[in-house]
Amino acid sequence: MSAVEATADARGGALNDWLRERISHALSEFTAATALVVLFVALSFASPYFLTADNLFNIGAQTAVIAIIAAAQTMVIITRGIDLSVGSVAALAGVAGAMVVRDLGFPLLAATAVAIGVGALAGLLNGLLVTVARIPPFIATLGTMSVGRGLVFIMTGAVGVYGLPRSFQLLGNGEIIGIPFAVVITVLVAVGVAFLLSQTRFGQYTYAMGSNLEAARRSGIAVGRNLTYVYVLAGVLVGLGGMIAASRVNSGQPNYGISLELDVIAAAVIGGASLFGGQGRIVGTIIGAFLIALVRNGAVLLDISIHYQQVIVGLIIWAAVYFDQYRRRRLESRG
Amino acid sequence: MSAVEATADARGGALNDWLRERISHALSEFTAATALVVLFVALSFASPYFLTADNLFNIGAQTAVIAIIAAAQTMVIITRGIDLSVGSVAALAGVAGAMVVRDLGFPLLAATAVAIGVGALAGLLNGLLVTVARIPPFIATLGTMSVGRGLVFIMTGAVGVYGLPRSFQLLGNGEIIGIPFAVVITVLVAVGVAFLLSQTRFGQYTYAMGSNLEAARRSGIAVGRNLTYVYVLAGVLVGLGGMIAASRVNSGQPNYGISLELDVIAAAVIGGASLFGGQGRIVGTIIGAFLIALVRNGAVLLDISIHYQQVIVGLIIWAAVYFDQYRRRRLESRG
Amino acid sequence: MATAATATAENDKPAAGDPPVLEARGIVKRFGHVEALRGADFTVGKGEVVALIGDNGAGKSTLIKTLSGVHAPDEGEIRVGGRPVHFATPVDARRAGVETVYQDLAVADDLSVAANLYLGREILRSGPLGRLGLLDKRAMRQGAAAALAELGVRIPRVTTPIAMLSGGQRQCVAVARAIIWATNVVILDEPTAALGVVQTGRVLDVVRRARDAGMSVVLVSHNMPQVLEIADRVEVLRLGRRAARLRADEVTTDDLVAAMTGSSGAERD
Amino acid sequence: MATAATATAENDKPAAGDPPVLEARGIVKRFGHVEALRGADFTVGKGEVVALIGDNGAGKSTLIKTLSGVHAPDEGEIRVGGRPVHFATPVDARRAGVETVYQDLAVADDLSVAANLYLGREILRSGPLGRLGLLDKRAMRQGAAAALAELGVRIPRVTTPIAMLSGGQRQCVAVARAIIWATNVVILDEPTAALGVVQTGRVLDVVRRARDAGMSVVLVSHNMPQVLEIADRVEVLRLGRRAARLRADEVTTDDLVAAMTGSSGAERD
Amino acid sequence: GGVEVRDGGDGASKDASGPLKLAVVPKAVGADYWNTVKAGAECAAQRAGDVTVQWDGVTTETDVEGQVNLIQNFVTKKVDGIVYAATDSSALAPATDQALAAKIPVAMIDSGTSPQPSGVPLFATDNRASATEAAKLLATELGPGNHQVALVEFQPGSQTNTERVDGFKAGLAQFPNLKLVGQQPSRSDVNEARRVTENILTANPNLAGIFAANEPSVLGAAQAIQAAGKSGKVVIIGWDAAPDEVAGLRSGQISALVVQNPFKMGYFGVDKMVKHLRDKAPLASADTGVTFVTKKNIDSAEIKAVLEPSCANPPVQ
Ligand SMILES: Nc1ncnc2c1ncn2[C@@H]1O[C@H](COP(=O)(O)OP(=O)(O)OP(=O)(O)O)[C@@H](O)[C@H]1O
Ligand SMILES: Nc1ncnc2c1ncn2[C@@H]1O[C@H](COP(=O)(O)OP(=O)(O)OP(=O)(O)O)[C@@H](O)[C@H]1O
Ligand SMILES: [Mg+2]
Ligand SMILES: [Mg+2]
Repeated sequence: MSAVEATADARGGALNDWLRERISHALSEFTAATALVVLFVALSFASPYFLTADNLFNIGAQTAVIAIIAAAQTMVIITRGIDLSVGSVAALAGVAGAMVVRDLGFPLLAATAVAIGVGALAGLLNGLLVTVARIPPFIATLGTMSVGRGLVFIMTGAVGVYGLPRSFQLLGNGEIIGIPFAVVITVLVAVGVAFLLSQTRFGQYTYAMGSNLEAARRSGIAVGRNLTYVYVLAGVLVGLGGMIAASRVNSGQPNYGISLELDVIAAAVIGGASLFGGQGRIVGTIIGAFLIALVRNGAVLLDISIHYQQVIVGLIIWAAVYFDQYRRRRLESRG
Repeated sequence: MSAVEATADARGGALNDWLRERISHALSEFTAATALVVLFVALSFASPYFLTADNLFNIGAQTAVIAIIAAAQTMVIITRGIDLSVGSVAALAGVAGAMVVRDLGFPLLAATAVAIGVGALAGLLNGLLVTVARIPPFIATLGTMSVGRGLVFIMTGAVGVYGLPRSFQLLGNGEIIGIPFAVVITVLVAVGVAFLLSQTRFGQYTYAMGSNLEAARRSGIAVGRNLTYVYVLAGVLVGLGGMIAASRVNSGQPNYGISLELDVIAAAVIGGASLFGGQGRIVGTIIGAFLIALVRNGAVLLDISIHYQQVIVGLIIWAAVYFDQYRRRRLESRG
Repeated sequence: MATAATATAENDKPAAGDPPVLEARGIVKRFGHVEALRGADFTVGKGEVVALIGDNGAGKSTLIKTLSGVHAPDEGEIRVGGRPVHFATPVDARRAGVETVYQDLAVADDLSVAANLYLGREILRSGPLGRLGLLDKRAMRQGAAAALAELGVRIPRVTTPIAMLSGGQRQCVAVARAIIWATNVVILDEPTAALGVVQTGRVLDVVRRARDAGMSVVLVSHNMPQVLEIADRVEVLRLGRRAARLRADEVTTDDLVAAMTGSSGAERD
Repeated sequence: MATAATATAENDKPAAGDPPVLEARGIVKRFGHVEALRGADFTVGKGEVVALIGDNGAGKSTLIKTLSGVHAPDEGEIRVGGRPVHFATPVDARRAGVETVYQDLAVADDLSVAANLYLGREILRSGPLGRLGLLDKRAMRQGAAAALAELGVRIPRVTTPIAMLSGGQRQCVAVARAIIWATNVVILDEPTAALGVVQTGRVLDVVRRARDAGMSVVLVSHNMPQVLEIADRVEVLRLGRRAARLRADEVTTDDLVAAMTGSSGAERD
Repeated sequence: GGVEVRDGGDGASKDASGPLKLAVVPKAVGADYWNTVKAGAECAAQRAGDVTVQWDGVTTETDVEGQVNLIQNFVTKKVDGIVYAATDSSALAPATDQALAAKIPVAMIDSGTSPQPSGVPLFATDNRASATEAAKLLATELGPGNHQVALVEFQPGSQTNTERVDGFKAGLAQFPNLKLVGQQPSRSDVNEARRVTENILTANPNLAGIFAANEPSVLGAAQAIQAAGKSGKVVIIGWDAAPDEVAGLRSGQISALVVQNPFKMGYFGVDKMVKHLRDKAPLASADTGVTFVTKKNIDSAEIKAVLEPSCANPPVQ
């Protein structure tokens, strides 16, 4: 009897299942998205400057780097890891990209490749530290954060990399049919990573490793290799983000990204990722990143000083996660 | 038969057990302690100034605040939590302590009580956010970090609190029979917290909650209340630490403690605490704090630039945790 | 078949005049879209061993968690000694003398065997030190060793962290914990599932002794011979509702299976 | 008593001429101070159902984890089809056709039932998309539903995360996973401990069918009647060593208990 | 193709007769120095009448991108004019361009951009030259003979820091009898400044002089020296003029302070901007000058005006 039910469920219910899955996923981004919409509407009324093409353009460009790096962070968090080195590595990548342009005359594309390469190397280092040396991710990436920042300073002699051609700004300040180039890249990255996580075997493994590493190992997943891939891929995105950031300010900044890790982790968690692994989606993370950016933008438009901004950002982070937790409890009321 | 064995084990083996437990605990701090000793000896040879009373005195006083706050962090980490707000709260407490002295003429003891009270309130807030609002600790304390820093700036108008009487320096710069007062306080705090964690019911609950919160709850432990106590107690220590820091520089500094959380978490993890809860001891944490302090001290004595210092600190963090993990695997070779 | 549950509604009172020690009435519990309990009833009388049986996913563990304060029911009420109670937390249930071994063994992996046995009920030092919350670790070690010896458990040392134990050893610790502390009702959710033959025998002995001492026992088990051997009565849960109440000495294994799978609407008692 | 293990050392070879499908010789495995296996031997022939029994903490699960590549033994060797092998990871064991259900149910709580069944062996889309690693989720859902139906498991939906299942449902998923994939040997560590009567029956059916299809089965169980019903041979582990090898049709439950507890040095085969 | 570097939209021309709203952005909020800039800006706004100043900044001087965003947001908000101090000369140049493209005039204070557009004035002191001067002051104070000196910088990688460090080292190069034996950053944290100074003192017991490059660095260094019982024995040349620094100068702990005129920067920035908006006066750069304050000249009237600036007696002539 139960057998019949189960089968019927699978056949007739395939579409049904699919729908339910979609809805439940949509719901899980519900709170953060609601918060985003509410804030958006509120700001539109509160400030005449908010709902202008220029401002939305700026918000998009300002959030691009954070969103890309937050996507990278989300992948790592899903595996039950954490990457504290994102700020240092982004600075390292941006500085490296700027230096090869200034000193070696690389074209922009090649410089971007160098930046991405630097990010990938740092990611590989993180991955090997976690999988081969078996150092917990928090410590492995804390070390990379420190070492990376030191290297940036050594490379640059603690002076920004200036004297770049105007073309260097393309990535960060360019636009395509009126849309900031950085936003286009962000959308591509977000869609790509979301697809990877939800539709491919690699994504499945990522969730599995974060949910129960031992089970993943016993299921024959090469956890060392796959975990390393996750860190490398995260590094690639961080490198790209660092390059865009450098392009935005038309220079390689050795101090870029200090405490960036907190912002991107906050974006991921606001978007529903769990620091205990196995949970998290890119849509949520992107919403989280924009939520934080909107608060910052709105605060300036409404003439709120930086001090009060910090208080407000804290309150919003609390509120977003509180309502999300509350909704989940209502929905699942798990033991 | 097995029954007899078990009983015999308990009776005759009580002392044996005790010894084994001691030894295994001692071993668990082994790596960090070894690293500390090695570094100590190396520095003694490398710099003629290292092994002087003055320098050791300085290291002690410099590390006091970090060690106290790291002890607080360790308690929180054992419960599977994390406290990112320590830096902001320490600044808030120090500034509050300085302001009541300057503006209201409080005596030092009363000012210290105010600072501790501020810390306790912040801890209470963290605790309630985690237990009542059920916001994950990372996010709850990230919010407190942001709000706390904003409040400090609002309170002070972003200017340090100066013009304090000389007596304000007692906590940070005073000494008792040649030993810095701050070191004495640190030792008292460390012994007290270690005792609390290892010998009392509250300590037992702390480990139990971090190990399996649901099991603790079903065992009749009032987890909400106990978890809140842990955060409050941590806040008390952070407040005390912030007051000592303010006293050391004879002023309330709104910028104090930015990224302090990373240092103290590193100290706890180097000392054997697990970010996944249930594990960690104060002795280890104190050793971890001194390890980091020694590196920094040695780097200045040897005139190593800040850039290389960052690289070295990163390498040492990796090495300490790597060897610790390696030793544990050898010892337990758990599945 | 599905009407069996409603049919029982009328003769819900136990035969004896005493009110039941622990009783659940019309419990509904939902998890999201899943309705784990759909109006479940359950009764235990004083000094009675009641087996709660049912298919996988029938809702046995959920019912038990409701009875012991872990889950709050969405509908229905729980009565202790005839009076309606509200268990907001497991502590409330424990205060009422209800002690539970959960199927998912709520133990703290990082704590030692002894610490787990005494979790939430630590022995404190006597005198003022005890009032400060100081633990008497030695007393707990000895008490733990004695309790485990009674169940015939072989455990390396009572100071071993639970994480290092075998599956059966872990379960022994959980059972020992419930049995030490129970005063009124002890609920055992598949307590012998991972136990060896000897340990299983000991647990059944302990259950008998508990009954003889006037306690009531609720036993969840999938082992039908065991159920028939130890239980006075059997209550059958199917699809989140009580499907039957049976006297253990009047039924066979086949009757029980029939009641669980719903292939017979028969109802005795 | 303790010498029983050494006594068996001589007649370690199986009766038939074929080399055993899977064999462990003199396995030693230590965890810190605890010696879980102290020179354990174990043999499974082709098409044989071998029950591995022993007291709690005897080392059964540890032996099984060694056989399936989870633990590396400190001493001793493992042979497959007579040839010594070295299983560095569970993947190596799976490649040799050894599929295992672990007592601690290695499942990923956040993944759905279907995803868990196919974990590590996902079905990919056909064509170039598949080579990019694109999952065929629909095929996996249908396959999972069919596999569970065969075991008679009632599970809300195959897209439910494992975290929401009952204890027995979780175990069903783990068993189903091993049975789908086994080609050579399937090792089941207490597979029916949490299962209901019907599901237990189905698992035993599946074990019989596997044997009939020429596979070998290793079954760990504390349920002696079940062991005698299903197994061809029984190997008894005591204190980390093999204490006896018995033919199932020649012994009684009491013999098995005696061998496990060491109250009889008797050794048959 | 369709990709091009954005220069900002075309802003509407301003109606300059009505009330004015100016954004004034420091490098970072949170130091006495920037609060004095703020006081100067507000003083000018008050004197001009019908001018509001929106004061906002990032929290650390190294948050370059944050400042770029902030300036962009002000451009979006269409303030009438922007007065700001660039955290990074090159990185902020595009932001200034965006503002100009939106027809919002810009005045720089304290630190300009490179390139500095022709219509954008800079009201600042020359950090490099002043730091060179500080080295000379240190040499004079120490007198002839060989001496060991140390440098407490604040934030490696920040532009002002680089200029002061470079200027100081350039000054030292003229005095072969001074040897730089330690250089450590305070990260603009007094506790950190104290810690590194203590360690420098331990490693160099014969240290004779310290140059500390900003307010927290000076305070921490002075405290370390006092705690080591070397007050007066180690010469400190500091920068900025927070109350505790001035007190240290009076008590002899600190030998000299390089004091800029932040009040004047803020005042000029707003004042000239308002005149530009209302009277179409052209914007031209001006050096706001530095003062070297020692125990001797500290009580003179002109120094007083710089140290305790107030709108009643602004140090702007
Ligand atoms: N990871 C581990 N770390 C330390 N000790 C372990 C570990 N795993 C098992 N042990 C010890 O090894 C011994 C054998 O454990 P094992 O799990 O193999 O027993 P078992 O025969 O499967 O028992 P059960 O029937 O209870 O499942 C036990 O004493 C246990 O405490
Ligand atoms: N926390 C939960 N969240 C969602 N669903 C749950 C949860 N706990 C149980 N369920 C669902 O409720 C139903 C009953 O589960 P329960 O654990 O009570 O069954 P059971 O009778 O104890 O089964 P078993 O014999 O397998 O232990 C199952 O379908 C299960 O999927
Ligand atoms: Mg159950
Ligand atoms: Mg086992």
